[in-house]
Amino acid sequence: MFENVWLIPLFPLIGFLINGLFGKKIKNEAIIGAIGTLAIFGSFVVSCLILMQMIGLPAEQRVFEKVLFPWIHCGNFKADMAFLLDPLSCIMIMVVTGVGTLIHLYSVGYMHGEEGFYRFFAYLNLFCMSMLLLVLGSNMLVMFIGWEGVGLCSYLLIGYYFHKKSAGDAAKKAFVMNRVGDFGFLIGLFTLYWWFGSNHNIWTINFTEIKAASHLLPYGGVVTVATLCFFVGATGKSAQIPLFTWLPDAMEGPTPVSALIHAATMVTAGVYMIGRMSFVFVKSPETMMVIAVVGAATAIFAATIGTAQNDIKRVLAYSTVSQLGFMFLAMGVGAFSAGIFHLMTHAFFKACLFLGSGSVIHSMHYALHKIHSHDDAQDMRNMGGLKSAMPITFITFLVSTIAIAGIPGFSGFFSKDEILWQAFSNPYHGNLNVVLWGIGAVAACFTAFYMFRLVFMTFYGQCRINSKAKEYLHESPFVITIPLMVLGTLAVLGGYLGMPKILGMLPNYFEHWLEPVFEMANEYGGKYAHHGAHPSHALEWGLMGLSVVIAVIGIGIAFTMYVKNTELPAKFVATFPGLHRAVYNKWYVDELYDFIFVNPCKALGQFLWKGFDVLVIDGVVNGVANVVMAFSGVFRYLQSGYIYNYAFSMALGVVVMLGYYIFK
Amino acid sequence: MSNVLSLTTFLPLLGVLLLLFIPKDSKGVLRNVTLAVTALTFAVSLLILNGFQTNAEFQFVENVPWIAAGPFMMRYNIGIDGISLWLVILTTFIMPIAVLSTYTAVEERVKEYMICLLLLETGMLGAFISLDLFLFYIFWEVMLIPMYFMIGIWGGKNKIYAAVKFFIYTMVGSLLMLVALVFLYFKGMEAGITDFGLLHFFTLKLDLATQIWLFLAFAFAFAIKVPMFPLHTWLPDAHTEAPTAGSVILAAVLLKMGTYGYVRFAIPLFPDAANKFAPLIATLAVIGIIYAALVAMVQEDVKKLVAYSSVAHLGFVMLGIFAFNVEGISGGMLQMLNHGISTGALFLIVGFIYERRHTRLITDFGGLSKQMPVFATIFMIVTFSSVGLPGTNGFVGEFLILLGAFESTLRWWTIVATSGVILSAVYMLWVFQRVMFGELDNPKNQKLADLNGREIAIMVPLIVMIFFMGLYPKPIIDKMEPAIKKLVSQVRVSTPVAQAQSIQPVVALPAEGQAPAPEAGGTHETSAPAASTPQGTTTAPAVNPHDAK
Amino acid sequence: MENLNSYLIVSAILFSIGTIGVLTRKNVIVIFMCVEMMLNAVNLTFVAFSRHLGNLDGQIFVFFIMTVAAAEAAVGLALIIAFFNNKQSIDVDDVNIMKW
Amino acid sequence: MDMISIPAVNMTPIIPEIFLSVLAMALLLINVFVPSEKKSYLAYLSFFGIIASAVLVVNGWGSHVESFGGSVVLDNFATFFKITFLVAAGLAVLISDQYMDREGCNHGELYPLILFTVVGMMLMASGTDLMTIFLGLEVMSISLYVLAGFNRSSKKSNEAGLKYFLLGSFSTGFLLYGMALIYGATGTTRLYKIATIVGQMTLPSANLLLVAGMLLMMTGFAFKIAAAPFHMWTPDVYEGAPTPMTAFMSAGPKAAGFAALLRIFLLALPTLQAEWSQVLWVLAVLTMTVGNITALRQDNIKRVLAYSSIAHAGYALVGFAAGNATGTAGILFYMLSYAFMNIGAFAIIILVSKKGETNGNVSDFAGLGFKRPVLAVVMTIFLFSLAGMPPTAGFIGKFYLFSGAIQKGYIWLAVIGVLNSAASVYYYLRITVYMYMKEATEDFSWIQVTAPVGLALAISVAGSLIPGIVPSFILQYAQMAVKLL
Repeated sequence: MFENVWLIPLFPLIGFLINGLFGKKIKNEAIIGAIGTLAIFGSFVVSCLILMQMIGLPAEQRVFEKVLFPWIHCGNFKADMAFLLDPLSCIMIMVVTGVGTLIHLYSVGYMHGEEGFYRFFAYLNLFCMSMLLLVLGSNMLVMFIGWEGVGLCSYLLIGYYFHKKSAGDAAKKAFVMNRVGDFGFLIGLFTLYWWFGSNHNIWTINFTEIKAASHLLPYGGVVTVATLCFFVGATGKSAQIPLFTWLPDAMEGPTPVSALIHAATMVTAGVYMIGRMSFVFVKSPETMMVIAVVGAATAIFAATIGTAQNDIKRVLAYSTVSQLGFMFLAMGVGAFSAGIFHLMTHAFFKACLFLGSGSVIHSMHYALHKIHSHDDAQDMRNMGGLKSAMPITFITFLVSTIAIAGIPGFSGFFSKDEILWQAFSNPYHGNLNVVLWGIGAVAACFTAFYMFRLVFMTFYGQCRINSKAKEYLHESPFVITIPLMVLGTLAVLGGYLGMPKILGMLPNYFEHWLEPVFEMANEYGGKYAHHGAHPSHALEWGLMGLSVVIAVIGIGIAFTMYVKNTELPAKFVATFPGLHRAVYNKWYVDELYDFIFVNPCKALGQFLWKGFDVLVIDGVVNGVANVVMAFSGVFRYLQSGYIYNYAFSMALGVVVMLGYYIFK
Repeated sequence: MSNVLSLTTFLPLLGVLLLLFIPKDSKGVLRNVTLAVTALTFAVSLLILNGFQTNAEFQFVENVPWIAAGPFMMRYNIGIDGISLWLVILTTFIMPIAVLSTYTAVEERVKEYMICLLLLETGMLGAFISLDLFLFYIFWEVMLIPMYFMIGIWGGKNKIYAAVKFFIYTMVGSLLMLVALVFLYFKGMEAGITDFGLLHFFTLKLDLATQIWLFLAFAFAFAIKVPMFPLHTWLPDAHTEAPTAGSVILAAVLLKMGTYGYVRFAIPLFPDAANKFAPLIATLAVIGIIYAALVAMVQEDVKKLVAYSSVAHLGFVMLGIFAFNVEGISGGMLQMLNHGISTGALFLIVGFIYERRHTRLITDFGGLSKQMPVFATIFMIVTFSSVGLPGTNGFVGEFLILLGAFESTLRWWTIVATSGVILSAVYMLWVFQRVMFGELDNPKNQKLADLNGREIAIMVPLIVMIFFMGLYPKPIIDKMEPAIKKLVSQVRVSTPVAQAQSIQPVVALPAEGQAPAPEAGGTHETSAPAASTPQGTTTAPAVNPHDAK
Repeated sequence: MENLNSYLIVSAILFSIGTIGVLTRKNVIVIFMCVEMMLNAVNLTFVAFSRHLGNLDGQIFVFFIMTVAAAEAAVGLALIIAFFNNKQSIDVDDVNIMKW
Repeated sequence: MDMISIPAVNMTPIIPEIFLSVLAMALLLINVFVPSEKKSYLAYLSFFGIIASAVLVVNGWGSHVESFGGSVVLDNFATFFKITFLVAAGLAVLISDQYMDREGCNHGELYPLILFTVVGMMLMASGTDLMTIFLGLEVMSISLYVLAGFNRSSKKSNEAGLKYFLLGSFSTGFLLYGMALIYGATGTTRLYKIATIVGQMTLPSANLLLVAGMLLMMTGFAFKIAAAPFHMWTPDVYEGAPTPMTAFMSAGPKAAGFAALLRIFLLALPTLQAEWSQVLWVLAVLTMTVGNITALRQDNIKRVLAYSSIAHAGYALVGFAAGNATGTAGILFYMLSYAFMNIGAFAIIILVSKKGETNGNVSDFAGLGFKRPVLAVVMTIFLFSLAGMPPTAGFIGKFYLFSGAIQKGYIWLAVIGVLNSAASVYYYLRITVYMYMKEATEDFSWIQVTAPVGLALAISVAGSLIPGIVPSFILQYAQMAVKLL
């Protein structure tokens, strides 16, 4: 089955081509939806088969490379269109195709009646293909195709409602920010390639080859430069500080898109990339530190913003940013498999949350549309009490919320707690570990708070929607609820794959599975880790308990503020207006970027064009011409028409000539 | 078959003769005949592609005496190698598309227009295949004339200014090059070179000071044509005013003359000087990339924006070329082709909407996606090709350029240039957004028709090439690689300094260095003198008697 | 040698007077006469040299010059008459339609 | 003193001159009997006479015959220039007829005068004695004075004739004074002897008489070729003279001036090359620059071409300053091709202008390109040739001129030359701009291309294009011509 790995991206590609080229003619939504969904489902099936086969193999044989065709061969440089199958990519393809299939299915219902139905499915398929290329690529360049390809699809899908200016802006912003990241990625790639080539005559960008040669890399130095550059790439794609602002805006896209791209798959690409190149990253303690710090900072920063947003999807978006921060924190402290694990569980519950919110919006939209109201269907202030109208949505949403909040027994708990524990216990960053853990814990508290705030505002309490619209609220059809249920189940059960050892109930399958991938990275990391006393089990238990307590506290606050004393939030706002405004306006980061980058760039462009290009450069060019023309005018009038003047010029010429020779 | 190169070059000229006999008013016939001629030229050029052997030699060489008087000996000496091969193909490929694009765009003076197009094609092809410096110069100048008329006659409001500026600007540079050319010839004469054959001059050893002056003259001429910052201001004007086909050809092929000039002439003729000036030129290239991107960002006229984007793209090409390694130069060459295709396509796209709305102001548009979905799709693909999205052609070229430049001594330049990648996304997507996205609120835009069959037919080959070159550039790279390796060895042979400075060549050479070194030497011994001496002796008596007396 | 020099100086002075006359006088006829004076200065030079060098070439030259001057005078006067016919003036300030 | 012995005179070197003189005089006589509406026959007659003498001239190619005691020589150099003169004269004759009819001139005397001019120019080219050259020059000049003022009823033509005459005789004064000084310094007027004597001088450049003579003589010829600062007459005379004569003057006498200059300086004063080369360097730069820059702002197309003709003299001077085979052969080639392209351009001007030489501004060419496409294309060819664009004769000519300078090491001169050439493109383009890029204000229905003019245009186009594409044969002849100097 390994040989047929190319089928995985091929199916969505076919789906894309059919829907993209002929979708407009097909018209029938059922057929279009079926093509799109079956395409990705086909990939899912192949992925499953591959997974089965891989499980059957001994750990050391679980690496397979399939060269499809040579792509760019030039000079020393070689990049093939090739796929790499190993436990890591295997997990990723499972997540992508699995969650992808569900979201495709969901979209059939959600996008029903939309104008560009075929377009949507085409893009979605294209996205899946790109994402699969990204995770399957056996060298950085194939990964980069996927890397930019998902960016492209993200652009297309965010801008799906292209007639809305905000959607266009958001799409562009997403792409450009991703490009900033790509800039880093490319420089990182160049640096690594150049270093290996010029120092060891290994001209490669192939992951396996780099891995084999990774022992040659020094600690720090050039590796720090390269990995920091790669990390810039990761921050772009995975919406970390400082390149995170595009993700909340990306919610302009249809909700399934948010679920698939901006929660489950694409945004995790950065995490995946670090995991893929863990053996390089880990060689630079500085980069690891930066990753951990940025991850933790993003986690808390985004979480704070999430507490004050009213748009249901925006809350989830900030939550995503925050959760991605957790993943980076994991990567930064060397807890690679924990990070990937969180990536997976997050994919489940966050996809479920997004789809749930989509279900809510769908219903709200329908209701508001019926009464011709222009109220915002996504604003939580218009919701409330929806649990009775939409029970399935509510339950799955609640389950996922519990998962993300980190309540024991649900997937989020296992993964997040693993990260926090590793942040505390991994000896990579000396005494910083406590700080990292602390920040993580606080962020977790915030997470619990804003997620339950979301649940309470949406599903509990009084229904704040226009009473006329209320009767139109309804549970979504099965195509929508089935994926919700599946994902909800996974949000509960997914965690048991990677249960921490200390709980002792199940072996940590997940970590074992990924062990061959991260073996080398852990070995390198071990070289410089600060070996202190090994933290005890007791401590681990204690911290685990603490994190549960923290989560509960968060939930408690949310309960107090949004269910029990609903006037509290308003009071809070009144007490700290400045703080609230800052948080509500996302700490003014967008404005800051506008001020620092966007506006100066535009102004500079204007200046260079009108001021420099036209005035200076063209001024010089035309100036030369004008000077010549001015001379022309002067010379012209020397030609007075009088014979004696002409004769004088001749005589003068003679005198000068003679004079020069006589007196020289 | 042996003179298929001449056939390709002069077929359009025959087409001109044919057109002369077609009455002015039968526009359809004129168009179709021109299309047929260009298509036939393309077909013939495919024969070249087919017969091309993948090696570093010049092939399809034709070498006959042409002018022999006084100290000079000019020959009709043509041939192609991997570098010029693709540019020839690009030219013949773009021409039918350009012709097809004029079917409705040009309604007046069709005959003259078609004649200009065909003359231009001959000029461009001639310049790409010339192996005689003098012959090259002739074609180089000849190209100006039809382009001048195309801009001047069929151009927009400010056409005269643009046309004259284009002509004189280019002329200044090329005339200085002519002086350098003649000077070089006399230097060569001292060393026993008897004609303008390019290959002889590769073996000529010049001292650094001479090289610098000559290089400057050549580089100046080519820099104007590229155009490199700060010599670029003629380009936006020319592009804005030129009719669509003119812009397409200007962008797709004419600008390549400049970069081709560097690759074929300026660098291998004066390797030491080229090495010396590499940092300067790279600096200008990088400034060009950033500068043009920033300026493009704030343009109000779509065509001008695309014109500035050309400046940025060609900045990349220059950076790649001056990396002096196989990756960089291959990338540069690829980017030349890519730019030809994508920017050509962009100009066609601008032409489509201009034909419909007679305006190119970005603010006059908005929301066209709704009305013109096919157009939107094509525009988007081309936009992303121009932005350099992986999977499209633009990426391969840009990537190799940056990679090559990064490996070379131009590392810091590369880093700055790479940020141009971001800016290109900014301005291209911004214009795309403003034109295609948003509400379709301008009533004039609400009745726009989507692309018709002919227009789609124009774009399809370009789109196919965009993906083909993006996904499978290997055949293209393979065919040009030997020639590029030879070029790299030419640049490096005489630069002990550069070799000492960077460790890279030392490491890089074991793989490639051994192979091309004897090969390169062999080329000179086998092809150049063997081809030219027989004629040299036959024509010598015609010249020598006067010298003797 | 002294002899020759004085002849040459005289002729140079004569030539200069002629030249300055051309530059300063306004009447076309007078200007033309000044030109004639220049030619005669040249004649003087030729004759002086001829005498000094002892060969006749210079003197032959002088004959040619005189002949040519006569022809020139004929054509010149005809042109002046034609001009006068049209303009009723022979002032060089009026010879000024075409300029710049 | 011996008896005056009449040396044996070999007439062969001057057979074409004799033929043309006789023809001219015969035409003068015939003219009396030809009614005024049939003067065209005189044109045809003189045209065939020119062809016949061209045959005679060509026959002399390759021979080297001295005659009249070494004051006239028949060599390739002379032959080449004579062909140039005959080309100019032939084309001038062809384009005169229609013009003179339109302007209502009695043009019977025109053709004999042209022929006399040619005789004078031929003498200049083959003269190897200062005296012969002077005679030739005066025969040419006196005829030209008349030709310039030929249209007696036109004030402009009067003024042109008068200006040309006064300034021309003024410059003759300098020329003669120079010749006198040279004679004084060397004791002879024979060029070969001058060369020998100067060659024997220990330090010729310190000989004030010689140097002053050389400079004054240069002045005289510089006037004829319209080199700055002796060029001032050119625009006015070119503008005022009847257009066909302007065309003729710009091509023939200029070439003759160069013929004489080359002959004298290369044959008689090669030892002073360092000196005259410097002067010519400066003159060339001045001439090119003044000509080109002033031309930029002219509106009258004849004046544009007049200034352009000054500039072209400058280009030729570049080749002359180089003084080597490449440059001088370049001059020969250039003068010949210049005759074709410039007279061709003037022919178009004649066609476009109306009676009384109105409609002669650059802007009056607006829209010609699409109203009369063939004429416009032809004009464009001439203009591009004048501008020095390949593949025209103008380009090859300039190439050789500038190459000469480069070969000599005058790189900067060549650079200034090409920059000038680039500037000149502006005013040539300006005419094409009007022809092709401006809307027509008139329909040009008055333009009638008669057979002679058509023939002249055809010859001119061929002469501007063919040497541009296959220049070898002419260049080789030019090389041979200068080799024998």
